[in-house]
Amino acid sequence: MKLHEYQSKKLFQQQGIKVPEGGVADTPAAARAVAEDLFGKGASRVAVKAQVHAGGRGKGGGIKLASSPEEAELFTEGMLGTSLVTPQTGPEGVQVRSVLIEAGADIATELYLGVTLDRSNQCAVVIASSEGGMAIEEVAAEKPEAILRELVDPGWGLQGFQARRLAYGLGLTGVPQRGAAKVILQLAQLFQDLDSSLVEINPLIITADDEVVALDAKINIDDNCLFRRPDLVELRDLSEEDVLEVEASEHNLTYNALDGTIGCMVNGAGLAMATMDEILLAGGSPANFLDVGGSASAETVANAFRILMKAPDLQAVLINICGGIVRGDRVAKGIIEALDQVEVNVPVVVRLQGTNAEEGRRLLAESSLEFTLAETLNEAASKAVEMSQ
Amino acid sequence: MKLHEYQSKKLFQQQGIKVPEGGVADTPAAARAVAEDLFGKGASRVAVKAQVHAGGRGKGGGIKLASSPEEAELFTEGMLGTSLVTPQTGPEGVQVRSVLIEAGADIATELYLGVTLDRSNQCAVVIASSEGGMAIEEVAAEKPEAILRELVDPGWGLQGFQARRLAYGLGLTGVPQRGAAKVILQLAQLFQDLDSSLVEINPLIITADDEVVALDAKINIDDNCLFRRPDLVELRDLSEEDVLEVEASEHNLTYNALDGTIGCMVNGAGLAMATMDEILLAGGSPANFLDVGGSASAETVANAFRILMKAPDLQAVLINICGGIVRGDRVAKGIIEALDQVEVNVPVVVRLQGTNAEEGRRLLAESSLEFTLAETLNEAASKAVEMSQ
Amino acid sequence: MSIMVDGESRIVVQGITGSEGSFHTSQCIEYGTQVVAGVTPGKGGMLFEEKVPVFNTVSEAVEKEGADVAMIFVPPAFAADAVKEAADAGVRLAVCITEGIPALDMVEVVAYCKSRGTRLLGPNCPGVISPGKAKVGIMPGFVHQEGSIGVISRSGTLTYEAVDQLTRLGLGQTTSIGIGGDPIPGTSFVDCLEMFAEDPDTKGVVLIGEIGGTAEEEAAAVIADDYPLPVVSFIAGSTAPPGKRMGHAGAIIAGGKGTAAEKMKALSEAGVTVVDSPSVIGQAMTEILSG
Amino acid sequence: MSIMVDGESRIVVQGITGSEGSFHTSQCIEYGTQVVAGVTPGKGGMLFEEKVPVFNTVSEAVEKEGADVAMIFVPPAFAADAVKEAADAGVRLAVCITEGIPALDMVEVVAYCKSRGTRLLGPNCPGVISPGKAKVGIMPGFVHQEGSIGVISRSGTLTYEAVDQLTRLGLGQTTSIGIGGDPIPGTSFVDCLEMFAEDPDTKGVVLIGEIGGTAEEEAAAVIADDYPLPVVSFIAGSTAPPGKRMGHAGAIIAGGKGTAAEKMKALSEAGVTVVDSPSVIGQAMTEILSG
Repeated sequence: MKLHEYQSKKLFQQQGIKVPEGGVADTPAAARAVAEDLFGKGASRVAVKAQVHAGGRGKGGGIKLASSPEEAELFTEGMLGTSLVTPQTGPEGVQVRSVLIEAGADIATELYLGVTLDRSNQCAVVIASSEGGMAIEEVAAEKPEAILRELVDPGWGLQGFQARRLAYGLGLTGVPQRGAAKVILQLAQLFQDLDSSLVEINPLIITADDEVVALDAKINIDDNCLFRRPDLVELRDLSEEDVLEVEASEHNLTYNALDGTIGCMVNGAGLAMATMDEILLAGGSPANFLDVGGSASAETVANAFRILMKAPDLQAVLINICGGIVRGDRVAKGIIEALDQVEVNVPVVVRLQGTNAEEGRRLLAESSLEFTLAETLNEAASKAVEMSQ
Repeated sequence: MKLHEYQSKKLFQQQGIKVPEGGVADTPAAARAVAEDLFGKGASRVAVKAQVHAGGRGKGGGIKLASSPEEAELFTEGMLGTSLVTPQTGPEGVQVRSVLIEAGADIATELYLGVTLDRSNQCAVVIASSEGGMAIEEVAAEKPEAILRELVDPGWGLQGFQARRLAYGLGLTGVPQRGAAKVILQLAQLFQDLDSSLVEINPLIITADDEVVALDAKINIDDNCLFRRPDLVELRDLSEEDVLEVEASEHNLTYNALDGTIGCMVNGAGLAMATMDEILLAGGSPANFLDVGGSASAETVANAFRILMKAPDLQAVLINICGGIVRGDRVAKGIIEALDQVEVNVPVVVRLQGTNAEEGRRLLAESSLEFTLAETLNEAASKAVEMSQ
Repeated sequence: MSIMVDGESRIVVQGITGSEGSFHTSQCIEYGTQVVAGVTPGKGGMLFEEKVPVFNTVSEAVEKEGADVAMIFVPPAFAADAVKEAADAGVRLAVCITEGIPALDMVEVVAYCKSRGTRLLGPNCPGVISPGKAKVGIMPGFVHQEGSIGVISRSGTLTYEAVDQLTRLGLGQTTSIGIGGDPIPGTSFVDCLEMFAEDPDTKGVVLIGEIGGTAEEEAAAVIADDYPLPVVSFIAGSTAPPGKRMGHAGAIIAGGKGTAAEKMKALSEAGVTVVDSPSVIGQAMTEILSG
Repeated sequence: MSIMVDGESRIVVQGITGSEGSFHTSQCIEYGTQVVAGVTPGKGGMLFEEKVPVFNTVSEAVEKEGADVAMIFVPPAFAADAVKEAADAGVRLAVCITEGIPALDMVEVVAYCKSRGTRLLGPNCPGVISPGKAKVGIMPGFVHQEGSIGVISRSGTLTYEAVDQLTRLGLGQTTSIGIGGDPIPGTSFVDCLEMFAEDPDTKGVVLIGEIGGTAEEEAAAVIADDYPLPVVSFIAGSTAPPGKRMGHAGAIIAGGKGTAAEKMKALSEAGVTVVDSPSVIGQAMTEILSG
């Protein structure tokens, strides 16, 4: 789950990390009011920043500097309601629904600071770089020696000396060094406290008067922790997410939209990916990734079917279930129930293997509905591709 | 540093541990008012509990059960201002300055629960026993199998399964088991959060309606953490402590009053104890333990001298300084300065060894003051004993 | 021979009275696995299926029934504690089936298990089966057959797929292991490769990877360094778009890293036979072993 | 020979620019100790006494000067972090002189050092000296003399007292170690006894204990188990009342446990020559070695 910049900055502030003064606005007039307040307090210019979940906003025109409240209003008007295309969105872009208006900062130094999971070392890692403002992947590719890393020991957490070591490593001394070391500890704590998968400040700036300020803010939350974090669930902006993905997640299904023609319903993420791969090999194109999960009941499968049918350009459906923790009979019942309720105007290919598969196949065969049954994955993919053409 | 029961219970409550309803009072009228309120809320009797730092109050008459507000007032009157003698105080007892009035509880089961440092295993340990109400040392001596222990891993803290294991081990099931496991985790957290050296609930009771309640509460704070805990320093009740010990600690000196005649001023705790032991072997008796510490300046030593001179029954002073981190010249200056300001009417034996000792001895010899110098510890003790008789 | 579990393994099932726990425990028992105890706090004293004693704590199960392997079906909110309980009680292997455990919980759990000397398999995994000896997990036992192939996979159902093929081609398995689809697994490909290398009965290894992370690249490094057994590999997710989590918490192409193409390249260069369809895994292994 | 430190040891001093740190660093250098670096965050780049380079971090001191032993004079509020920094930077021995570190900080620090394979000596200790080779601590060097006695003590000044006696009687020391007066010391009597047992030059051990805890009883158990060297011991605090902390955070008789009498009994029963006055420690050792 991703948070907006303005949400992330509020969490930063609660942790004691300094951010520019500002406010969020969802109308040009509101943006102007925030800007007037900031200019009144002495700002010489303000930043107008589109609040969308995609990164790389600057390159897409989603960040603009305004020299007056009027200009801030104008920029806001130009952003709100439009589709913002950035290197991280598709060509269709994402809709801008609100902007953050912030006092401009007097930047002396731009740094990068992030905390994420280090999968190889199986712990959190703090990443810092003197190359602030650039995407960290680019820095990693072009100037790897500019990237500093400190592993966070799972038992002990990030230590003071590690924060100091990073701050000195960034070439800082004196007041900025101490300020940066403090922010590093605060950010690592925030990462832990929020059950994050990523917290990032890019750029973290040192101002002309030695203050350390988070000019940008990015927080991703581990979806697996949301069951214990109702406070974070409230920050979820569903309008930023694909409607079908949201609907799927409400039914504990994992769905990702793709642009092909063959709808897939598979149990298990690995098998789902392999099924997509197999469709491609057979000359077709998958319309989606859909994992009915490890403990799918008849109801879950029915819900999965409903979501699947809503995909555009659908020409065939391939159901591939290999029973383990999922039982074939449940799946079969779900399919039959769903086809009772959902109108299906494309051919359905079903492959059922594993636990209780025989019982499931029997149920499908005994039903009055029409399926194409397949034995192997290969055969199932070929049949679906054939039927989709 | 020790906390009073009522202070500890407030901290318990903040952690979510249930304690009996009640209030603290320092006059009989106030006690009656608290009792009236409790009876008004349905209590059938109230406990009047003397608030002193010594344990074993019950045996000394420091805990009484009153059946009416009038009786609570009467009991309070009988306690306030008197000296309470318990198995843990000297024969002179401790003065009662306030009482805690609490609603009586309906006890089904009495347990013991404590968290302290396990020096051998170098971590915190949770101790639980089904023998509530008894001193845990007695249980350890008489019925060691009734004592359950769970070590707290320094990196991970007390785990949920450990709390469950203890609660089941106490013979609990159902609602009381879950309640006790929760209190165990809360108490371990409190121990950690408060930088405690001991937190203890004795007895922890299960009420007739399955509630888990801390009937008593004891918290000791690690003195070494007070520099970072101004909130806890505020809870310190200096009236419970020896005035000279308090004065000494204000000067960063460690002082313990004893009942002998020879005042000791030594640097280093081990040497101070050994000096006391040596005085005993030489036929004398030490008036105190006084460690001037590891970084004593001239000022510190002068302060030490002032405190030393206030002890009753003082017949001689033995100064034993073996220089390491303490420098002999500083000590000598401190002695000379102090003797300029403090009236000394007993003989002073000085032994100075180690770092800058020669310089120190020279300073003492060149001063106009009168000292008996000694070469060895043995000689110093003998001379002091001789002069004190 | 086999690795991780065999006929001597004594299993304690944590969460034995839950819906999934009880179903799969029955299946394991039916397969012939020695399930010696169950644990559900508060249900100590009952008997599962009138024969398996249930305890309140894992310690009791270890002390009284000599359990040395834990199989964990506890829900995500309590799973981290359950795994640590198993490790603290001294089981040598903890198999955590549970899906959806927060990643930071797993960071702690993995380190905790290491500190206690317990091997953790999973979480979010199908478990481990040594065909004909013991099944500690949720895989369908009947597709497996005793033999000489070691199988390691980040996937569940895709593994059953591969095993089914192997069995149909007459290639039985020494042990088949699902290491799980989470970003912080207790046991890695590398761990399993090393165990198979020391198992005299294992003649070849099937490694089924997927997008995300660098576990396959780390496996490739070990294989490149004179690995004694032939390895056939399939990597799922060639069609997966970047930045999207493909079901498994660990299956995500992040910052341009973790693509199927990279992984296949690393494995190929290490001498692995990389196939582009899961349908031909068995066939590829047959060719290698007969060639 | 000696244990813990010798002429090859390369010392980094943390807190080298503070008042105590600079005084005692000078004393150590004067004694002949190889002090190769200092660390004070923010003072990196300066030179201590115009010759010892000061760094901002211990890592730098280890990388650039090959430091393998840290001596720590950092105030209590920052000491735990300083010890962990030393351990993380890879020194093999960290000697923490600082007094007044919270006990729960030390619980964490001791476990941290173990996890990093670093031996911690102290805190609240005088350090360690191998006479004629290296002094890493605050003890007065001149009372020591090279020889064949190992000294271990929870005290500082009382140790100098004992060493002074030994030296005057012609009994030099291989190494003298103050393990410190805190309840959670990094190095125990038992650790030191084991190191001395493996040092071919150590012919006898002086063990100076005090009230509180069970470190002396644990030492007695090791000695009773065929310890190869004669041990003379004095326990301070026979006159200490129960329940009072006698200066050292660890010197307290709690719940009737930790008395001098108990400790002396345990040591005597283990075959240790226990003396009742510190004044006769040297004499007792002389008699044993000559008898």
